[in-house]
Amino acid sequence: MHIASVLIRRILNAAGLLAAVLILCFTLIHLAPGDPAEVIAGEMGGATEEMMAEIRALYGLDRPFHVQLLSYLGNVAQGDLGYSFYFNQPVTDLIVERLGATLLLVISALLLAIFLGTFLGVVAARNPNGLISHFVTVLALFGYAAPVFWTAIILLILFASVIPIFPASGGMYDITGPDDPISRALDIAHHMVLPVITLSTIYLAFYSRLARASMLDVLGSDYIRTARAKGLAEVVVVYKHALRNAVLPVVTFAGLQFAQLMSGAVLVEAVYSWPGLGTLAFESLLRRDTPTLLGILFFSSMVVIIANLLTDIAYRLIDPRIRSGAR
Amino acid sequence: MTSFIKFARATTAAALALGMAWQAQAAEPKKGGTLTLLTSQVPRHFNPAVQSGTATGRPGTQIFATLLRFDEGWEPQPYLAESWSWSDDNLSMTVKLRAGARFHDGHPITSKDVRFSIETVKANHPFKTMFGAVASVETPDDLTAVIKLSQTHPALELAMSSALLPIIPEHVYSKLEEGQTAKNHPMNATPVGSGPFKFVEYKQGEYIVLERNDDYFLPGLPYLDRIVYKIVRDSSQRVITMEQGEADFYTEVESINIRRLQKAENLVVSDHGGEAIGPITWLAFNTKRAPFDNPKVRQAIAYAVDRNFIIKALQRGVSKAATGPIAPSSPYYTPDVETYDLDLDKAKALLDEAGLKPDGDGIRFAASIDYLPALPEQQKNIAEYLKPQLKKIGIDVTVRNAPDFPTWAKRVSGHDFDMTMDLVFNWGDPVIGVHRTYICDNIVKGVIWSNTQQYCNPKVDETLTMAGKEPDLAKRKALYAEFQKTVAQDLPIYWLDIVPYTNVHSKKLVNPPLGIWADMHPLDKVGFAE
Amino acid sequence: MAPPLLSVRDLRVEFDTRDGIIPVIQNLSFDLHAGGTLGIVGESGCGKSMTALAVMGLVPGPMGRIAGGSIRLDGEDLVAAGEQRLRQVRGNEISMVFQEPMTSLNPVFTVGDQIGETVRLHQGLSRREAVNRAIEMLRAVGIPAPEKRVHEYPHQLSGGMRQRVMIAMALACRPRVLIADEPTTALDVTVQAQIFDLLQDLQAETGTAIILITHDMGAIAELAERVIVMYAGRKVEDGPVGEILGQPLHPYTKGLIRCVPHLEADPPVERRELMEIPGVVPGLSQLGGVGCPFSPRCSESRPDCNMMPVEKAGPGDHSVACWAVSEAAS
Amino acid sequence: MSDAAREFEQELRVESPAREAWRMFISNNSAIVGLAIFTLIILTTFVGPLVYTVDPFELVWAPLTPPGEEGWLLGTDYLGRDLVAGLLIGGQSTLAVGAAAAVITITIGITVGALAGYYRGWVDEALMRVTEFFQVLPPLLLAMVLVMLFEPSLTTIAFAIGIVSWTSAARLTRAEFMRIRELEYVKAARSISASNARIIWRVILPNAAPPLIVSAALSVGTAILFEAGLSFLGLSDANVMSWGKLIGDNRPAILAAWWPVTFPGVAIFLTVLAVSLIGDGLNDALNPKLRRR
Repeated sequence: MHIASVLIRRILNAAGLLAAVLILCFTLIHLAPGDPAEVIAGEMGGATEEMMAEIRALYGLDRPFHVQLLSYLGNVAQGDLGYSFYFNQPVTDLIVERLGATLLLVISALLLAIFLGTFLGVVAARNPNGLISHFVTVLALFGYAAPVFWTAIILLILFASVIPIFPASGGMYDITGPDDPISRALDIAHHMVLPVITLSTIYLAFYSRLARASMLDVLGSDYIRTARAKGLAEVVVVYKHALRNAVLPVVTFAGLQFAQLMSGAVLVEAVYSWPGLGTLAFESLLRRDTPTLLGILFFSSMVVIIANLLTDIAYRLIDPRIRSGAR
Repeated sequence: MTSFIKFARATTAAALALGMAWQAQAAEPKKGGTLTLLTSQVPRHFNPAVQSGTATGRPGTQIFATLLRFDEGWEPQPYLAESWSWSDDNLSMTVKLRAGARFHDGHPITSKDVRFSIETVKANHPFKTMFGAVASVETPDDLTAVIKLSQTHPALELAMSSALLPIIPEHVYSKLEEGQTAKNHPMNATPVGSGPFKFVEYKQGEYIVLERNDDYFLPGLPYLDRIVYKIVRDSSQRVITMEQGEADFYTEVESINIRRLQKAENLVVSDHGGEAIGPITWLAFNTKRAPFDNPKVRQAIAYAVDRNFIIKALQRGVSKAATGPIAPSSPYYTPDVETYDLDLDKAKALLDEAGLKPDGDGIRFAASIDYLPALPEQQKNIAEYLKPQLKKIGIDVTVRNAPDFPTWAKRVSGHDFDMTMDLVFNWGDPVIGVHRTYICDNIVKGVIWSNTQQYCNPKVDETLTMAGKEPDLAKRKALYAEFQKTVAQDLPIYWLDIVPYTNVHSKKLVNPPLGIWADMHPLDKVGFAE
Repeated sequence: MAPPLLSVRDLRVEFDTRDGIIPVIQNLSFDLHAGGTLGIVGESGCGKSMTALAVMGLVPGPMGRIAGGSIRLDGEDLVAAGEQRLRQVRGNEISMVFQEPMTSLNPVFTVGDQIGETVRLHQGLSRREAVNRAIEMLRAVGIPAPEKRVHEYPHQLSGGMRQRVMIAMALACRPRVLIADEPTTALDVTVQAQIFDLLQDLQAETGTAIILITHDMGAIAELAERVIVMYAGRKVEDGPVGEILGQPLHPYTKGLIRCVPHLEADPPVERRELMEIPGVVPGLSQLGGVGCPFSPRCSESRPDCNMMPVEKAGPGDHSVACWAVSEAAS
Repeated sequence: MSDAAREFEQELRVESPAREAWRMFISNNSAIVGLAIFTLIILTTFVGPLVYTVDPFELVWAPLTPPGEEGWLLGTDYLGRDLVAGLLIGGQSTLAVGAAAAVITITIGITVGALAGYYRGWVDEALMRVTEFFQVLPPLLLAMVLVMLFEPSLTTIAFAIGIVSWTSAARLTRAEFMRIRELEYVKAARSISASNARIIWRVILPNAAPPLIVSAALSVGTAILFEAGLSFLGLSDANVMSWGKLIGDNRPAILAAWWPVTFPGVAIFLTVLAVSLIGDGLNDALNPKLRRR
């Protein structure tokens, strides 16, 4: 198939998916009890009926459902995700900043999980009955079975209170600290350690196991025997010839699991006050801030779609068979 | 000075003494430093003129100056107003503004801004009773404002303090574009006021940064260079943040964490401050729904609830009993009402009288209880406690979970509930925070924190109307006492307790905000020790 | 005669399995002379591929190991050599072409990379030189448009092409010994012939000694000078190709030859149809017994066969391990 | 159906692979440990409350009584409720939610995957779009919206979890169906004109079962973790004890009392651990490729 037509197909597909996400979620949120006027009234300490009506009129909540939906979709099509009832800001502004924080967290956790997981998996595969192999098995089981928010709470209490080496107040950086770029970057790195480790635990477990199984498979293959027969050192055989083939399933899963990773981020962000989309989503859900919530669902779906696309590209880069359309 | 204030001072001697004790220790703080405050709340914006609540009120009181400020002894003090005086008929107040005071953008503050502010608050603030009595504001010159009342309004001075009447610049907030109202004015998010601190930055859900207003109208103040509000949602995390010295102050400490914070060497825990807010935790009944339409049933439930257990065990002795609609810290409080101390036999007898006999399983009737989905210690926990407790007198209680505020508000404001836990503020004067819950006029379906119990007693209405405008304090007190006795008898609500605004602050802090409005008060005198 | 280039003596390879230690190769000895071609024949599972791996020092550990004997390359014992020395030998002095061209090339690297890798490793060529060598080698193995093919991936090549690439890779360093393990099994018949021709041509050109491992007597007849026949991890017959094909002594060898109709110039009338050896090759767990492993399938089986036959010299340069033959020869 | 077809089917249903799988499973030490833990948990949570009859909602003693004091084995929670009773009764609902959600997950997953993989063409195309839709939405966010919408109860939570987690089961089923439908015996079944429904459910599904069984076992664990996550965010049923609810409710007290959060956490951990050990055991036992390793 021609590359342009593939691309167009994918973009159309993505647009369809995003539209479906918006329509379904808009409807769902609309069906939920309570509306933003009540929340705003509640936060203000009560309100008169006229004020409630005024708030509803202000945000167009008094119009029939289908009118609201169509006008919303129309705006989105023009790149306008609307205005947050609750936070009094354009939704796009609100989300873009948070999206950065979430992506920083999620991507760091994912990379850590992939690289460390693959490394552990490879080491374990080279010696299937060795200590590391058992460690990987145990790690995989524990990482999977411990609820992520639970790990988060324990790490926070342990490393911010008992042994206070990481910031207790969480967040992404300390606004009261120095604000030159280098100090700020170091500060962010310092704040990131616990959330990233927590979030990566589950996936670290998963990928190390996946990499181990995949590596065992690859190490038994004919081309590895060929590589050995060339007189290549074992390190080259494993890390050049085997690894690139063995990471293929890891890459596939990384793409598929991006949505789950964003889910995990909601819980991790909640514990570490990480200013990401997860926290914002939870807050806007509690406040029936429909535009913000929809914006988040829209952006996170888009992120997942892009992540899948990048996975495909990574896959193509690693595996020439896909690249040329064979197979 | 009105008789209200004199009375208030007399009846709050205890608070005054505490305030003085605290003032005696106070030393001159050093200049400079960044004050870090913790909060769990995410503000919508920073303009308290159109938004009630502490989330906006805390930073709002730093950004916007008010005409008056109250000290620790409920005593009004000059602030933007250099002086103020009442007419003899108590229907007019003349306010003299401080000369040379400017907004953060350099514009001088005039009496027109005062008029604009009062009008904006009157039109947009949910507390209609605050300025409902204001007929007009006259501006004879730039520094004089005369507030004309249609009826006497003793609560006016209190309503001119804290976050209730921010003086907002007319030249900024009167400009409205298409589709804008005062409520969604873009400058609410980047406010221009005249308070001790200027708005710098708000990272949504992360932090708020304010910086020193060098052009502040009170000479030599404020001491601090910067105030940072860090938003930390989790209570345990706030505790360790304080312990690690990453922050200097936070209020609304949960009772569960008090003991731990008291052990920290760098911190002081105090339950002073916020007396004016008067948050009462209560159990409200839907008085239009059987069997709660029968006062005997409501009384029976009150007798079955062990208020003592709630205070001693669930709140770990931190809270104080609330026996009626007015908080004990208020000058209008009377203890002389039926308090419904635990008496299960009496409770059962009352239910028998109401014709609700137990069935084979000992169940008389089933009912549900809702709770405000915030502050679990004061809401959810008590609702869950009531489930087994009311079973003892044969009521099978289902706790209805409300995952979020709108769900709960929809049920309660829609009158779709049997009983609900709630937390409602007195807001200083009963006119502002108490009347709304009990007057027949305020039974408004769809509006939360209206009279959602749908309780209507013409006698109560009459008493409250009179009390609201009674300038004579003794008479006013008598009227409110009568009101308290009546509603305690009718019992549309069973008042449980008041959890004080326990706060914790760093020992380095000088003049921490422990007044009647706690940190909803200008922090211009707060600073760090040398 | 010059001393042999490769000399294997009393080789024993063992594997650990759930049923205990299994000897997969026992008492195997053979010599390979420079420029010569040795054929190793036998059915699948007879140990011929393991022999190749043993010579390469690639017996899969940790379950498998060389438990005895010696493998001398120019007098140097590779069994005693360290891993580092073995790596210098592999792909450089001894190299190998595997059975499965479809899977023996790494799918994620270009063929040029994979050929060049060997020469860069052993001869320290630069990247560019390695590419040139790869092109040269691809041309040598008869791949058209090698400048283009060098940048292609294995999946873009046909099976025969891939096997040519494997051969190019194996010969890139001009090794002294090339082990070709069933190099044509997975290929079409026409391609098989081309590959054999190629091997012969290259051998003539480079003087590389070849060990050709196969179950195909036809290929042996065409290429090899000497043949050893293996069964169940043991050598059962050994001799010059003409003698083995012309006068097979061991019943197993006879059976193998009978399977290939055209090798018998004048087949008896009753053997016109394709013959096969009854029964199956013994499984791993049956190895290491005391009797002749072939006896259950042997048409000439006799009571002696419950003891292991010893290798006996037959006529000329021919040896065989069979009780029946020994008796006939004596 | 013809005799030939019946005979053919019977031939497919050979007993020995199942028996061999079982033999493999019970010879796998960690799977046996998993099975033992799981059995123990089931027994305690379902038989325990018959013996230990304290009401989990009853306030039995002072709030946050430490374990072992005043005769309360695991102590009391923030209201003074007995944690032993809470864990026992709470375990029932947690396990029920886990099992129910897993059943929903697998049912939707298998149905969608089977139809897509068997019919292909536009059916496949349409169903895969639906699957993609559920795959791009972060599951926890969607589940949160669903639970809020229908109010938190065990049923809504189980449904919400099921609805957001079926996609991987669907993809797995689809892949298996696509592979198996091309195999000879399916072609044979089709040639003797067995109905589509019969081929899907009686011929292909039993042969696609092994990976699906493993996936079902693992999804019980995932669902339990999911329930805990929702409870942690405050989305739980106030009238039904569950392990997640215990953690979520007691979390504000964690600095004052470790036990009301730790014990249910350990319970969840052990259950999920047991389930995943069983899942791994099943995987090794049912996957013939791994069997050789």
